[in-house]
Amino acid sequence: MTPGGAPEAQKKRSTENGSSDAKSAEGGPLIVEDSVFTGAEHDPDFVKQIIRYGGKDVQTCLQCGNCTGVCPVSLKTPYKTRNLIKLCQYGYKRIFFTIPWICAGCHRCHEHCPADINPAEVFVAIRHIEVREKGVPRFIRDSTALILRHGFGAIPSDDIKRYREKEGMPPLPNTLPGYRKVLSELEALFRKTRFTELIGLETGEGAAGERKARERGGEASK
Amino acid sequence: MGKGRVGVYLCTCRGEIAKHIDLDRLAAGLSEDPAVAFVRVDQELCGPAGQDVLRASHGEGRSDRVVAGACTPNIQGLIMRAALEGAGLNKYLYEQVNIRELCAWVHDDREAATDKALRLMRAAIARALMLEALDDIELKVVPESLVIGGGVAGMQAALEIATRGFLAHIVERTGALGGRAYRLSVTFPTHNCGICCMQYCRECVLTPKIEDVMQNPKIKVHLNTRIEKIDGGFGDRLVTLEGPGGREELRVGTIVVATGSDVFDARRIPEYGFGVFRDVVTTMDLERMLEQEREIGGRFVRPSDGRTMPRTVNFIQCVGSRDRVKGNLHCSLVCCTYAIGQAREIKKLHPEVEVYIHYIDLRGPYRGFEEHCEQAKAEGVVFVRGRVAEVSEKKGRVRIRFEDTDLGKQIDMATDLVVLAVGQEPAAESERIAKLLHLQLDEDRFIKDLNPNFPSEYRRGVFVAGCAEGPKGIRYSIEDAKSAAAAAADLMAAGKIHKTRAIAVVDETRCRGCGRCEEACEYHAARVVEKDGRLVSVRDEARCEGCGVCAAQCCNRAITIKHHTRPQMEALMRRVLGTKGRGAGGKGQGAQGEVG
Amino acid sequence: MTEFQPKILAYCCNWCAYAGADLAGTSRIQYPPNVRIVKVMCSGRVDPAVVMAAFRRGMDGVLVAGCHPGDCHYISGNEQAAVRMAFLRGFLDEVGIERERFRFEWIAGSEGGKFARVIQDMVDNVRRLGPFRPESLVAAGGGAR
Amino acid sequence: MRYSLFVGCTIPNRFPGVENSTRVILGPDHLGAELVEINEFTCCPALPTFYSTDRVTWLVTAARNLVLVQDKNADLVTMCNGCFSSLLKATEELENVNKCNFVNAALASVGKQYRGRLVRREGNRSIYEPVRVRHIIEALYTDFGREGIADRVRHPLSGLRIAVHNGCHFLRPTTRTSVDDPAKPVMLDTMVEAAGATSVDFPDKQACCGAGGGIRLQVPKLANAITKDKYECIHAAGTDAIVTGCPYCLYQFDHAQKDLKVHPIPVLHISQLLALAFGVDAEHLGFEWHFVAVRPFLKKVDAVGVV
Repeated sequence: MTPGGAPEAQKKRSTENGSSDAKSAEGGPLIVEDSVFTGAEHDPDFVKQIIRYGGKDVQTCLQCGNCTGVCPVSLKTPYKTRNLIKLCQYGYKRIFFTIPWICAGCHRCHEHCPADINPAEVFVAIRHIEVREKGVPRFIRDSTALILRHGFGAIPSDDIKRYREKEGMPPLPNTLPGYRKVLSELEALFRKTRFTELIGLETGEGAAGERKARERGGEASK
Repeated sequence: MGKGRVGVYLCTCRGEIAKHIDLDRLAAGLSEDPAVAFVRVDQELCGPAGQDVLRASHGEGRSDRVVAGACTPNIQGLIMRAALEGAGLNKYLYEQVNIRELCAWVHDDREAATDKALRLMRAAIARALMLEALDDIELKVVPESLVIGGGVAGMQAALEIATRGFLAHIVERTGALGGRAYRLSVTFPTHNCGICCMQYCRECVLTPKIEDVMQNPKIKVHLNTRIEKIDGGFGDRLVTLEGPGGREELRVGTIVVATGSDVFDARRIPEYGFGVFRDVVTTMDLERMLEQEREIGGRFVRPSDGRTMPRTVNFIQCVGSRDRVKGNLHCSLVCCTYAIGQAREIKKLHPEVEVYIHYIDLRGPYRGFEEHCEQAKAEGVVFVRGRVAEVSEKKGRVRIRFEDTDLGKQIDMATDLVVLAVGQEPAAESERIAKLLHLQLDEDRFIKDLNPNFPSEYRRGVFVAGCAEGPKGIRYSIEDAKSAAAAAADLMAAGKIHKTRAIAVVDETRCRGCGRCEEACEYHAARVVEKDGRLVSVRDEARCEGCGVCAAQCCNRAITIKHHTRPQMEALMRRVLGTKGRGAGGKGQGAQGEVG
Repeated sequence: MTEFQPKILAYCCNWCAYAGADLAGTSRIQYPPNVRIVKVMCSGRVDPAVVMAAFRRGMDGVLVAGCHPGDCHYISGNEQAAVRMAFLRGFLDEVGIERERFRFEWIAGSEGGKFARVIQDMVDNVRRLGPFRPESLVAAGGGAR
Repeated sequence: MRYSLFVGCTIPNRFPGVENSTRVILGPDHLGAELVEINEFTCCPALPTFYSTDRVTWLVTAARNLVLVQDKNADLVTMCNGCFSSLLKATEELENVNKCNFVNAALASVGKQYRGRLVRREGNRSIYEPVRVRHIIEALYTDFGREGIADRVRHPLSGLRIAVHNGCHFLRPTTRTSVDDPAKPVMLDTMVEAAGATSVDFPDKQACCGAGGGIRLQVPKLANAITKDKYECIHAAGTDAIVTGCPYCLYQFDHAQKDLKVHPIPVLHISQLLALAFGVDAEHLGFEWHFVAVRPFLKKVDAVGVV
């Protein structure tokens, strides 16, 4: 399951109260797949990696469940923050790579964590690891292409442009002729930090990437 | 060199040292030194036979000082030194080199280890030649004791001291003895009252009686009194009190600090709504509610309406404990025990009330805790693993939201009473007293627990008991008080103590009275005074601990630490560095022999 | 072939660092024999002059080790030492003694492993730098006394 | 007051009325703040995209935006919780000398240098100079206050019941900073009350809208499921409108109601609400881009020129 493919997976797995009852919406399977961890999933360096990418030491987690208690996503999906932190402690990295990117980043978990762990930042660190080891979700590539092309994550419609004129609002920066320089700066910076390389977006391919992005962006901005 | 005659003893440590160090070569090398009178190798210098060897050999009078190559001077070294003292050696003329832990056990290379041992031994011999015989300082111990705090630990300590025949002064900040324990309706896991009324109760046997304290002629109780100042040193301290009768001074030989702990203020965890929702109370509030019900026939009711009895009660554990963000990192140790006790008490009075205990881990460092816990389960108390995330209020009822971590399920339930099991934290007063007495605080801001293996002299006549030293239950506070009181009484019974002479002395001709040492000294042992029209620094022998911080501070090299003098250090360094041969065209620079 | 064997002097406080070295011994943790420990009662006793004396006598590296902050047997001697050693470091820079040659560490009595690690580390670092030449001190005017 | 408005991506592309109403209420006819136009801003950049993938790129891009205001003697004000959090986080990260040096090395290639530094702490918040990142709610609350806003109200929204939604990134913008009390925020409520309306209390008032972290983008169903809970609380409390300070929360509440097919509650940005209270004609406020019709609300407000 790729993060991009999350919606489908989500549809199947999430139930009203986030419980994974034997009976699913489709009257689904009573018998689940063999779910014994064999240890092959274990990666002893996972915790260190998390710290390297800006997460906190998850080993000090008390497993008190405060994070799950306040997590909006845990409430609606089978993914419980506390369990995910436990998986980190065990070093089950590969299991993480099958979990969609659905942390809302609301940081309520951190507000309530007695061990000062900040699960939201831990998940950010895990995303860093995943991007580097497994690949980048499509929406990242698409929105980056958009930003490289327009400086912002979406393009205003003609209606909006007309409204701005009518209201006498200043023109949007990226509609001004001088904005080309800004885009070239942005591209230079992305190249400097090797971001385009990281997410597999060759700047030379900007045009192609942009076409793809436009298709999605058009849908998103609607 | 040449004045002293050094007796050298080498220990094989039953082969432990001999295995890794060529003791024959070591002995041969050391014998070459003209200052060495003899070298003797023994199997086990710290054993009874070895001690006999030391005594007999030293008794022969061929040496006037001793260097031993053996294990660590801080443990077995003390035994060997004592044996030699028995044979007439001044203990300040003894030097021990740790060729076991610092050479034999850490270097596989036998040659290198032997070389290093040889060099360290030579350096020690050089230092030994510079050592001078000293006597210990004798200090009188005033036979009165100050007990700071009139809680369970303080009262117990005072009773113990009084029993041993010494006068004890209890100084209590508030207007009553008994401390926090006095406010407890019941103590657990034995289910009895906090302060003594039922003679048959086990806890009461342990719990000191306020009346006993008040009636004891050997105990003076100072209520509503604050300690303003503590002056003087080991064995003789001048304590200034500020009480209702005005200022008062005490001279005491020993001090027991029993200042206790504070209860965590639940307002600091805003998500639990303490102080906002009236049906959220702390365990201390619940104590009062239960007490009223049991003793004056009040009813167990919801604080919000004062009428209806709660149908469900939820205890939240670890409020302020194990919370490095809003509370304290430490575990308060007693909360699991007392919360379960209160839960059982509620069940006992009103079996129909549903009681839940929300915990992260159940921790009960008590004998009988597990049985207590099992009993609670059998009585219908429900244990829920998982910390409550937040408390809210909906339609006049408080609600709690949490993850039951066993089920992995979020639960949002309405309840009638939320009880916060608040933990203990360091009392502000403890910190103040610690400062007055130069006691260290630990990272958790409780007074630091000294290694119990240290001789009681290291405590300088100050003993800490009870919760001032960390969260404790009543029973352990009492045990603590007993041992502190015993140690204090022992000191007073001896009437005097011997303190090492290895302390700072000031060369008044070099001292310019700049006061840097006074600033640096934590013990206020250094003081600049005017003498013959000029400023000089003087030392209070009773207070100086011999750390040497003042000597390092002194720009004029006016301060010497006895037994660690500069010439002694330099002699040691010269040899240990092997300056000889250095610079001679670099020959041997880096060669094994040079460095080893 | 003889590898350069640096000489390291370690001033260890009696209560923590020396106990740590003892523990390294009882735990049989191996470390290079290049170190000589000089026991002091408190790291606070170590003044810059004592460190400089070691360099002047031809030590290749000096370690000062005391209790962790808040752990000092003498309340704050270690922290006073830290202040002094920070000052000394600046002085060492000035007279041209490489930073790796001098180290100030907190080592608890329970940290035998840390003691061994610090020594190993120092030996490695100083070995890379080569022997220290006290003559260079005089040239720089730093070791005049 | 000199502000430089940072409009970000969502506002100009989905809710141009939010930008316009902010400009109008801050403008010379009303609060009289001076607005400094900066035409070189880019995406803040968005946290789910950049911060999750490569913190370095995120920081460099954010720093580039920050550099643009540092010589303007104006506070950078966002109308979006996401931009607020991203840029504020960046100013805090750049406090670290090593990170700042690294970022400046990268910025040097485009001829820029970041000079922000910490000057003091105010409560839970660090104050940096010369770059100060602020949220419109906090700027209105601190710089004008309840009185300052109430003074400008010509069309009090009395009798209206408003559900306030602060949004997570406003309450908890960074791990160490909070501008309002995350457990008991007051700023947005005060602004609503200053406009003459009543801020209604309801359970789970501080809960997430559901859209955060790219959930809306990736798993709209999940986002809507989260919104549903909050919507139900708001609906049960009997409110005339939801008011937020974040266009993304606005978007989520707006569109989730469409997807969930529930009884519609109009959703407004605080700037739009204040503009109405200041007597600005609703025609100018861009309500045509809101999915849930704002008209019923405007009728209650009795705003002139209802679209």
